Amino acid sequence: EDPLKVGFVYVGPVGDLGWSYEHDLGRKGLEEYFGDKVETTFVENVPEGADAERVITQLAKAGNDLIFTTSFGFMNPTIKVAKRFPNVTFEHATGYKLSKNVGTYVLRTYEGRYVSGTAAGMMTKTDTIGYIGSFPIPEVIRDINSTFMAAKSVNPNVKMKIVWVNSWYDPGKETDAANALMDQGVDVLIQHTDSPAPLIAAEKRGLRAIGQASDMSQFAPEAHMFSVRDNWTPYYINIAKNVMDKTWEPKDYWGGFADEILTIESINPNLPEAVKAKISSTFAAIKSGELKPFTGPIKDNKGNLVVKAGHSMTDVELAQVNWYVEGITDEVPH
Amino acid sequence: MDADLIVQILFAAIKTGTPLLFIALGEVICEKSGVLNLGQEGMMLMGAVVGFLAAYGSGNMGFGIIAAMVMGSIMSLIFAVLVLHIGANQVATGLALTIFGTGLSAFIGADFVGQTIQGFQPIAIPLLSDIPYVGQILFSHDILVYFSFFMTALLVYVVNKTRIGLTLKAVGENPHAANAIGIKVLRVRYLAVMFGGAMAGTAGAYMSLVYTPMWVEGMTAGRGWIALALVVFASWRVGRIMLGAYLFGLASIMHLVLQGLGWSISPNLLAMLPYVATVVVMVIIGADHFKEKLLAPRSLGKPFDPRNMA
Amino acid sequence: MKTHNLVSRLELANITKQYPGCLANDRISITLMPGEIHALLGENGAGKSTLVKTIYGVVSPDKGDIIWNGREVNIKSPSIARDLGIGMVFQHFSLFETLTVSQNIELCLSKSQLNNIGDLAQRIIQLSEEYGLNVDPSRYVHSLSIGERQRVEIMRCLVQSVKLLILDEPTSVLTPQEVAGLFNVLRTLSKEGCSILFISHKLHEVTEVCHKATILRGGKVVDTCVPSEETPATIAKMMVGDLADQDAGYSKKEGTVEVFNVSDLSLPSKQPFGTALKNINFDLKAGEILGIAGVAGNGQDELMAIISGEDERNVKNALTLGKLKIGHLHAGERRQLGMAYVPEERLGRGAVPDMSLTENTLLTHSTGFVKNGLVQWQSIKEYTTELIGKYKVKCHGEFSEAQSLSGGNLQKFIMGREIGQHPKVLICAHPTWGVDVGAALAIHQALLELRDEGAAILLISEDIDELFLLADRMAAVCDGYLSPLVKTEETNIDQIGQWMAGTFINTAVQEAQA
Amino acid sequence: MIRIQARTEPSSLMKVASPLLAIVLTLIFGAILFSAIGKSPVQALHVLLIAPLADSYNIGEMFVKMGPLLLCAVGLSLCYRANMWNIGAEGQLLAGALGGSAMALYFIDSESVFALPITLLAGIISGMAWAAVPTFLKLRYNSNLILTTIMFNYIALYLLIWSVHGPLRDPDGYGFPESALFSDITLLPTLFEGSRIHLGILFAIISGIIGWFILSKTHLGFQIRVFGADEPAARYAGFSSKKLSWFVMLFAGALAGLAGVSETTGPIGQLTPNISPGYGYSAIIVAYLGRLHPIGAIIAAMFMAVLYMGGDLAQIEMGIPVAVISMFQGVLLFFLLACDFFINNRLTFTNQATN
Ligand SMILES: Nc1ncnc2c1ncn2[C@@H]1O[C@H](COP(=O)(O)OP(=O)(O)OP(=O)(O)O)[C@@H](O)[C@H]1O
Ligand SMILES: Nc1ncnc2c1ncn2[C@@H]1O[C@H](COP(=O)(O)OP(=O)(O)OP(=O)(O)O)[C@@H](O)[C@H]1O
Ligand SMILES: [Mg+2]
Ligand SMILES: [Mg+2]
Repeated sequence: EDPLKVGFVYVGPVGDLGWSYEHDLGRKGLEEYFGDKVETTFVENVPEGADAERVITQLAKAGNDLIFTTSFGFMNPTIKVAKRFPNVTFEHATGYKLSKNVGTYVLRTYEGRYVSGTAAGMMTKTDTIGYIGSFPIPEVIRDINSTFMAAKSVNPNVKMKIVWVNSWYDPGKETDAANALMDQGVDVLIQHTDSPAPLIAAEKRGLRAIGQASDMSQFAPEAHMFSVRDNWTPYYINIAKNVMDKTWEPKDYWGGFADEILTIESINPNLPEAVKAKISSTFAAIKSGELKPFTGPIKDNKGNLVVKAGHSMTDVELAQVNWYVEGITDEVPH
Repeated sequence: MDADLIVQILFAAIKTGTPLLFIALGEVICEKSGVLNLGQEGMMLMGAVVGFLAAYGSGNMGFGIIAAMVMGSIMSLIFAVLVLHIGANQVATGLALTIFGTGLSAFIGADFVGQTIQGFQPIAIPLLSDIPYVGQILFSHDILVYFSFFMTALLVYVVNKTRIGLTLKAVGENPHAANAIGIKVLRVRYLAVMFGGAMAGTAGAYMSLVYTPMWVEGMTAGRGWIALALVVFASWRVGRIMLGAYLFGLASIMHLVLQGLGWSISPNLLAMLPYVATVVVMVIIGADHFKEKLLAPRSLGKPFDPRNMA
Repeated sequence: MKTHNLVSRLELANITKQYPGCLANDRISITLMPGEIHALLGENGAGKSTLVKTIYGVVSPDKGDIIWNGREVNIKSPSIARDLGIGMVFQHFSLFETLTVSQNIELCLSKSQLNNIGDLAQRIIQLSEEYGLNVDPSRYVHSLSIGERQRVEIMRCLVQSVKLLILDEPTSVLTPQEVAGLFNVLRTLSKEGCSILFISHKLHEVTEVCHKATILRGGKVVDTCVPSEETPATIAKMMVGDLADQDAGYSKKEGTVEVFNVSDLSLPSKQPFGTALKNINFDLKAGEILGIAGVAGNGQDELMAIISGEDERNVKNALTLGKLKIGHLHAGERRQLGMAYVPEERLGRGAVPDMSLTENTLLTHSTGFVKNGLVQWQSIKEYTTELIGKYKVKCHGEFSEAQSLSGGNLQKFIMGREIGQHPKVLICAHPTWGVDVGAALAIHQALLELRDEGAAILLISEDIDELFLLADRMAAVCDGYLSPLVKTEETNIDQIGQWMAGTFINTAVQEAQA
Repeated sequence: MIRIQARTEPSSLMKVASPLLAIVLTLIFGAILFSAIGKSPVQALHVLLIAPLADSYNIGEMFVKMGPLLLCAVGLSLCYRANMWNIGAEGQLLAGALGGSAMALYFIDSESVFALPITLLAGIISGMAWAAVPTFLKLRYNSNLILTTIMFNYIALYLLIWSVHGPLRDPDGYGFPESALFSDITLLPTLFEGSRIHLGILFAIISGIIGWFILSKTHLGFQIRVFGADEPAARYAGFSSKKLSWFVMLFAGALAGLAGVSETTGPIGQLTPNISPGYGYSAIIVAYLGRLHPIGAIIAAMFMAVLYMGGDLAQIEMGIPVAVISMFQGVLLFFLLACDFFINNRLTFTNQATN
């Protein structure tokens, strides 16, 4: 029997230690699990413009049965190519367009942020935590809200400063942003960007930070509190299985702690016991479904009630968050 | 904004301005000899990656810096041979150097993306760093920042007070006359270009060994171009380059600082700040047409071939 | 002069230098004694500059020996030459305008020389007094006049106590009065035993100061003579062979109606080291040649640029063509109205070096060759061929690149191109500069023909002899001022020389104030 | 012994041969490089240069890739001919994409046949506007064109990102930074069934021909050439440097703008933050490779497009890192500049004995 050919399209270099790196770990996990039964190829650094469609097409033409396109900008090209290759299965990360042979998958990163917010709220001595944002898209805005609500729940005085760097991965800028935040009294950094630069900056100043996307403990032995890691392997294995036994269906998949697609790793032993305990208990509560971060009543920072009391936001609602929760003094930027 | 924050911001401006300072110091010497090297970005990236690999491999930061300097000079040597000996167009060759350096650095650094090393630690200079405010802003940096102070002072002295400076200016103003009185024009230009390369390499090493510290593709993010504008801004005067570098450093962190302070202007619009500032500065400088002509090295960008001396 | 039993200062034996396409020096041998002032003569391109650059180590000869004070030497670079005691003043100065006088001089000295001198500025002032040179060590070169610059060049040689001073066409840029000053310095040096190699095209100067002369043609020594025993005319004959006798003495004409007028033109300089124009007034009549004398760098370039419109500043009321104010028009529009120009620089301004002659015709002559914006290449080609034939331009054909032509032939082509447009006003700068006698004659003829057809010609030249030969009226510029206009018959070289030195300026300024 | 000797006249053979020689040298360099990293050079060069043209889909894609490169390169060729160092094609392309997309979104519910032409026009005008500012600053304030155009590239990029996050964001797009998909009425028609070759490619080829026509047949083109080859001569002849500067810059801006709008209304079909993977910069190399000749640019753009596609294929089929391609471009330009030396010089082989 022929092996299942699986192609991956990455937006960045596999060595970015962030987003593309974790997808590539997922690919390797897939190979490890199936051995000879799969054959994988990847293309890195694929620009999200007109080239994406060609690269995806070339992967399809090269005989891949299953293709993962792992960046939001690949959404429309994926849909277009899928139309021309009805026998190939496509999976697009972070998008929202499904078709007969295209499924999507998203991480519940806000679950990780809730744990981060809780720990940060407890750890901050200046009552100021900092958030390095990439782009003001719903995922990031949602996570900012999640972080802040969590911090507030353990520390009513907490304030949050937000700086946008317009990039997923730019160590220079992330460093500048981290320093700008710490200059202004921030003592715990949370980043929604993929390089370890903010952790390194925090380490230099003896302050705290939380790792993102992959396990970043090695970069800041002292400053690192824990990392919220993307773990794609289980999902990739699952999808490959479905394709192999022809049970695959297009789905809009959201995965989080419960599926172990998102994990908390390398909790720093140097954290106070209370904090460590709180991290574990929050994680467990979210994983079990007992704690749903976006449960009403939630007001936005203009005073409107956006989530009714008792209601937990659905995935469709979560996908469209474009407001800041009460207490964040900034405005959602363009 | 309180005093502490201002001190912190100025401290950061110096840090951010330092790579610009290194490149611009190198480029101003190069331009004073009459050669325009647009390959700064390429040389800097090569310096960054080689410096990183050398320091990573040897565990010795000093070795990393020296390797970066050597790499920068080697890159500039390619440029020098093409424009000085072969008479290739300086603008095109500079661009080629940038493109080449961008590609080559990404290629050799591919396996090391995201690796980090322990960067230089800041060294507070005894006594000086205790001066209130000033000490914190100027004298609690890492060794490369002090090296940039030293290089600036050295170049101010060399350019204005020594025969080397005279020779450099003479070659940049009128290579034909310089050749006629026996100055080895090409030799002077080779050295100036290679000095520029070494400084660009240092700037790259500063990025990958101190600033971040890690290697990432294209991590210089257009600083080479801004440094070129800086040389025009400083009207080819070494002392002013330092001032300009810190001003530009300030401009490039200001949008992040302002966001933290809660300004609700779009970060995308704020991110244009350093580039808009560069344009504005160039307009202001360029508006004084007469002065610029007086200050710019007169043979800048023009090829000189001693074989065609009439 | 010293006696012959002394060792010669310099002996050149069979110096040969080949450039691509031309043998610049062909087995040249010359001997120079201590204290001798030796003239090197020859028409343009004869190889004079090449030879002296060889002595100074700028050019390395293909063959031949140089013997210095009886010893064979290999002068690989100017610094070696300077160490031997050879100094040189270049035809095109080698000064740096952004540096001061003493910095300029310092650059030519070795470390040990500098140490010997001690305080350089002091030494300059001292030598300045000794030789009557009047050089201020602290001034920037860009603030110096041409004459002053040349004194700096000479000072450069004096501070290192030269035993051989080479001067390449030192007088072409000086006023007659400055020339006299220079000759005094040369005579003093000669008395002190310094040998001098002197290149000039001005034969009366040679007969005045030189002890011996060597004449080159086509890179070869064709003759030697003792100038004091010759006249300029006999030397000229040696230089150009039988072609001489050019001094035809053309008839003078009086212009008819005024076609072009410059009034109250004052303009600051655009370039950092340029000359400002100060209250310039003159008129130009149809059918005359108005000559403007002056040492280079006194505002000629600026005047030409503002008249042609290359200097784009608006001087609306200052320039009148016929009855039309043209000071606000673009250069192209002025051309359309019947103005034409022959610039001083041929290659790089009057013609594009790497374009063919056909394309160079189109450069300024587009009327009739451009229809609806499209170029009629075929007809330009035919016209260019015609032009080449008519003006006897030596070249491979209308497709030759401008840079492949010799200077004189290119100048003939440019003259022909401009004259071929039948301009109402022709502004012509240094038309025969660097052109040999035959070509000069052809160019003079063409200018006179154009004048006789009724065109108004403004002739700017540094060559006073040429101006006296061609101009119907004359004036001189100095430091941006224009002297009064006089009929050529009613003036003489002395007066024009004085005007070139600026003697009229005080009265001009007073008049302007009154 | 080998000696370098200046030619008395530039060699017209070398003018044509120099780019070819440069390509050959680059390929040799590549072969050595691939061996060094343990890949078969023959296979690598096959994948890089032949495979991209292996079937009709790939050939079509080659044209798709070539379109924006060519449009930008033709404009740049004219600029560089006139010594206007416009490094801003990238920004002008992005501005064109932005302006054109704004118009396309305005027409999103329209049925008008004029929607597409107006959209394209908006792109062209935006590109021109983006070129106009640095031109104005240069002419009025004497600011350095190289640097201002580069700065304008960055500014255009941030403006584009800002608009897709703000005013032009798809209201139904879950807040993601992309515009809505354009309506079919504002999409460039494709020329062949089953390929992405669209009308924009035709524009690109026509622009090459127009560029050639301007340069070699019109008086304006002649003036541009003189202006670039010898500015003093152009001033002497009375050509208006302002007019010529404006013309080449606006022409380049228009073409780059057209390239931008053709990308968004062509293969992409919407405005996204990633319209161009650096077409404006690569076009500089294309312009040089084409000898600053618009027809040459057509061939050079094809070559460059093949090289890009080969880069992707080399990744897919051989795992060769994509950075190699940009290194290739730099090396190619180096060799090109070096080979040009032999237009004015030649090597002579002299016999040692003669000395
Ligand atoms: N670098 C060079 N390359 C090629 N040919 C040259 C070079 N320099 C001079 N020549 C040629 O050598 C010949 C001699 O030139 P040279 O400058 O010595 O003449 P000259 O006698 O000084 O003339 P002039 O009176 O015009 O100064 C000329 O034909 C000139 O064109
Ligand atoms: N720098 C140079 N490089 C190459 N060839 C040159 C150079 N200068 C002059 N030549 C060539 O040398 C030849 C003589 O040129 P040059 O201008 O010296 O002539 P010339 O003897 O001064 O004649 P004319 O009196 O017409 O000016 C020409 O064919 C010219 O192409
Ligand atoms: Mg000469
Ligand atoms: Mg000549």
